[in-house]
Amino acid sequence: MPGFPTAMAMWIHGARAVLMKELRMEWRSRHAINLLFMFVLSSLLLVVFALGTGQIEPPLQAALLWIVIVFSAAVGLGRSFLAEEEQGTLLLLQVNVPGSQVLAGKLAFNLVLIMAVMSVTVVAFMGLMGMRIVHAGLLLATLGLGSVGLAGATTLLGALIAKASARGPLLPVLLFPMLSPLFLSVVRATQEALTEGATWSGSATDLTALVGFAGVVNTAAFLLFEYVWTD
Amino acid sequence: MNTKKIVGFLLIIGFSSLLLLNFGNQVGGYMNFEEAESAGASAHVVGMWVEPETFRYNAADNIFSFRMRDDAGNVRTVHYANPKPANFEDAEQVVIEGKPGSDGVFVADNIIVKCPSKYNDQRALQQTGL
Amino acid sequence: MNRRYTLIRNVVFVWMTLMILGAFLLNIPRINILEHTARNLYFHVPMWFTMMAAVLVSAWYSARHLKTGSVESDIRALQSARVATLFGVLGLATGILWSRFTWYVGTDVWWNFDPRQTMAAVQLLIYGAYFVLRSSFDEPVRRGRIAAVYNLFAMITVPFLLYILPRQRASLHPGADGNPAFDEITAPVMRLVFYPAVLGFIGLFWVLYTQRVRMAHIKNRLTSNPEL
Amino acid sequence: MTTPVRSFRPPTFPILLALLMAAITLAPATMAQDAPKREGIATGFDSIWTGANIPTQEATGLERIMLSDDKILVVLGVVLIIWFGIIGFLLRNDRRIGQLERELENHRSDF
Repeated sequence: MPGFPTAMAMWIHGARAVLMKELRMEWRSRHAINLLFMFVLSSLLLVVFALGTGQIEPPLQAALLWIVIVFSAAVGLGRSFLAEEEQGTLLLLQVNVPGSQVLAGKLAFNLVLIMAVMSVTVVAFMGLMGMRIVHAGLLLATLGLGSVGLAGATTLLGALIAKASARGPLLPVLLFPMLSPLFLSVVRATQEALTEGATWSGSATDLTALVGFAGVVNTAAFLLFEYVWTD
Repeated sequence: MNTKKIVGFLLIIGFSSLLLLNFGNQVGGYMNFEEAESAGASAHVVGMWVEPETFRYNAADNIFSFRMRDDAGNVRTVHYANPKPANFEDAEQVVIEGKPGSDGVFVADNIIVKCPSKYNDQRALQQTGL
Repeated sequence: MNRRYTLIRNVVFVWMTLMILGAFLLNIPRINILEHTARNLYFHVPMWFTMMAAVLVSAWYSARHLKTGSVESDIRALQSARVATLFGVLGLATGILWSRFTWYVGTDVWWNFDPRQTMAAVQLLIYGAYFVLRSSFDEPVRRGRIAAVYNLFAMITVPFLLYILPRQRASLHPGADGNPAFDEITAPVMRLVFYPAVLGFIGLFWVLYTQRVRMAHIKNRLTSNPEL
Repeated sequence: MTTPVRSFRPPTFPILLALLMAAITLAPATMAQDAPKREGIATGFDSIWTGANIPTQEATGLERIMLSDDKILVVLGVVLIIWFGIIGFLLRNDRRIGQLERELENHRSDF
C-alpha cells in the first residue's frame, strides 16, 4: 500500500497521461478545435448581420458573448467520450486507468478547449462588435471560473450521452437547464467588467457564486463518474 | 459510505454555502432615476408615488402623471400614456418600465403595481373579529 | 389490493373534499387586490410543496438506484419525476392565472419572469431533459443508471438558482425582498385550511405515484421493461 | 389466435380539452352581459377605488369577467386547472392500463 504522497503522484501521473493522449490526438486531427473556431466565427457573423454595426450596449454584449461560448461548448465538447466509444478504445482505457484519473484528464482537456474558445470569442467581440474591456482582471476571473464550471458539467454529461443509443443533439438539452445558474452569474459579472467604473467588490457576490458552482459541479462529477464509467 | 463519498458531500455542502455570502449586491435588473438617466436606455425603476403631490389624469391627452420617489430619494414626474392602473393607490411600491424623456420627465411604457402580497390585513381582521 | 394503500387513498379523498369545502366556505379577511383570490393560497402554494416533495422522492430513489441497482428504485424515481412534472405544470398554470388578475391587472402581462416562475420553469426543463435522456436508451439497466446520474447531477445545481435568481430580479412573491414573509401575513383562519391542503395534496401525490409504480411493476413483469 | 380488433376509440383527452377551450372562448359573449357588480360583503375593501375623479383603466374582455364578484372566478379557474390536470393524468393512466391489458392478452395466447 503506497503512502498518500505516492498515491497522489501516481494519480496525477495517470491523469496527465490521459490529458497528453487527448492533446496528441487533437494535435493530429485538429478536429475539435477547427470545429469550434468555425462555430464561433460563423455564429459571430450571424450576430453581426442581425444587429448591424451600431454600438451595442454592454448588457447585450455580455449576454451574446456567453451565448456564443455556451453554445459552442455544447456543440464541440461532448466528443471526447464519444470518440472512445466509436473507436472501441473504451475497454482499453477502462482496464488501464482508474475512472477518476480518466475524468480528470478529459476535464483538463475540455478546459483547455473552452479557454481557447473563450479567447477567440473575446478577441472577435472586441474586433467585430467594439467590445471595450474596462476591468480586465474581473473579466479574466469571470471567464476562468465560468470555464471551470462549464468544463465540469460538459465533461460528465458528455460521458453520459456517449452511452446513449440514440444521441442526436442530446447534449444541449441536458446541459442548458443545468447551466442556467452559472449563466446568470457569469453574464452579470461580465456586464460589470464591461461597464465604466467596474470594481472587484461590485461583482464579489457573483464571483463567490461562480466559485461555489464550479466546486459543486466538479465534486459531483467526480462522485458520480464511477457509476457512468464502470458500466 | 466510504471516505471519498463523505469528503464529496462535505465539499458540496461547503461550496453551496458560499452562496449565503452576500456582499450587498442589489437586485440587478433595477435602477434608480439617476442611473436610468445616465444610461439613457429603457430601465426598470422601483419607487413609490409621493403622497401629497397627488396623481392626475389628463383625459384629453390620455396621460396619467404622478410624482415618484425612487429608492435613492430622487423624485421625478412620471408620464404614462394610459389611464390610471387599477390598484394604483394601494401600492406599496411601483415598478415602472420606461425611458427618461425630455425635461426631467420619465416616460413609462408599463407600470406594475407592487402590492402588499398580504393574506392578512389588520383593518379587515378587526372587522371580521378575528 | 394492498390494504394500506386503500386506506390512505380513501383518507386522502375524504380529506381533500373537506379541504375544498373549507377553502370555499370559511370566511377570510378581505384585502385589496387579492379579495377572494387569497383562497388560491390553498391551491397554488401546495402545488409547489408537493412538487418539492416529489422531487426529493425522485432524487432519493435515484441515489438508491445507484447504490443497489434495483429496478424497483428506478421505477420509483421515474414515476415520482412524472408526478412532480404534473404538479409543477399545474403550479405554473395556476400561478399565471392568479398573477394575471391580481398583480398585472390592466397591463396585459401574463408572464413576467418572476424569479419563482423562472425557477419552476428550469426545474421542469430539467425533468424534460431527464425524460428525453431516458427515451434515448434501449437497454433498461444502462438507462436506469445514466438517468439516475443525470437526475442527481442536475438536482445539485437547483439550490444555486434559488439563491442567484433573486439577485437578478425582484419578486412579487411573499417573502422576497421587502415583501412580508408568509409567517407575518397569513391569518389564523387561513392556516386552518392551508396546512391541511398541503398535506392533502402531498397525499394525492402519493396516491397517483403509487398507482403509476404499480402499473410499472406489471409492465416490467410482462415485458421486462418498466418504461411506461 | 387473433389479437382482438381494436374498435375506434376517440381520443378522449384532446376532445375534452377542445370543449374546454370552446367554452372559455364562448363564455365572454354570454357571461359579459349579465355580470352586474354585486354589492358583496367585500365591497368596502374592493379594488375599485372610490376616490372618484381619476378614471380607473376600463377593464376589458377577460378582465371584466375575472374581476367581477370579488375575483372569485379566478379561484374557480385555479381549481379547474388543477382538476383538469389531474383528470388528464388519470386518463393517461387509463390508456396505459388498456395497453397493459392487451399485452396480458397477448401473453395468454402464447401458452
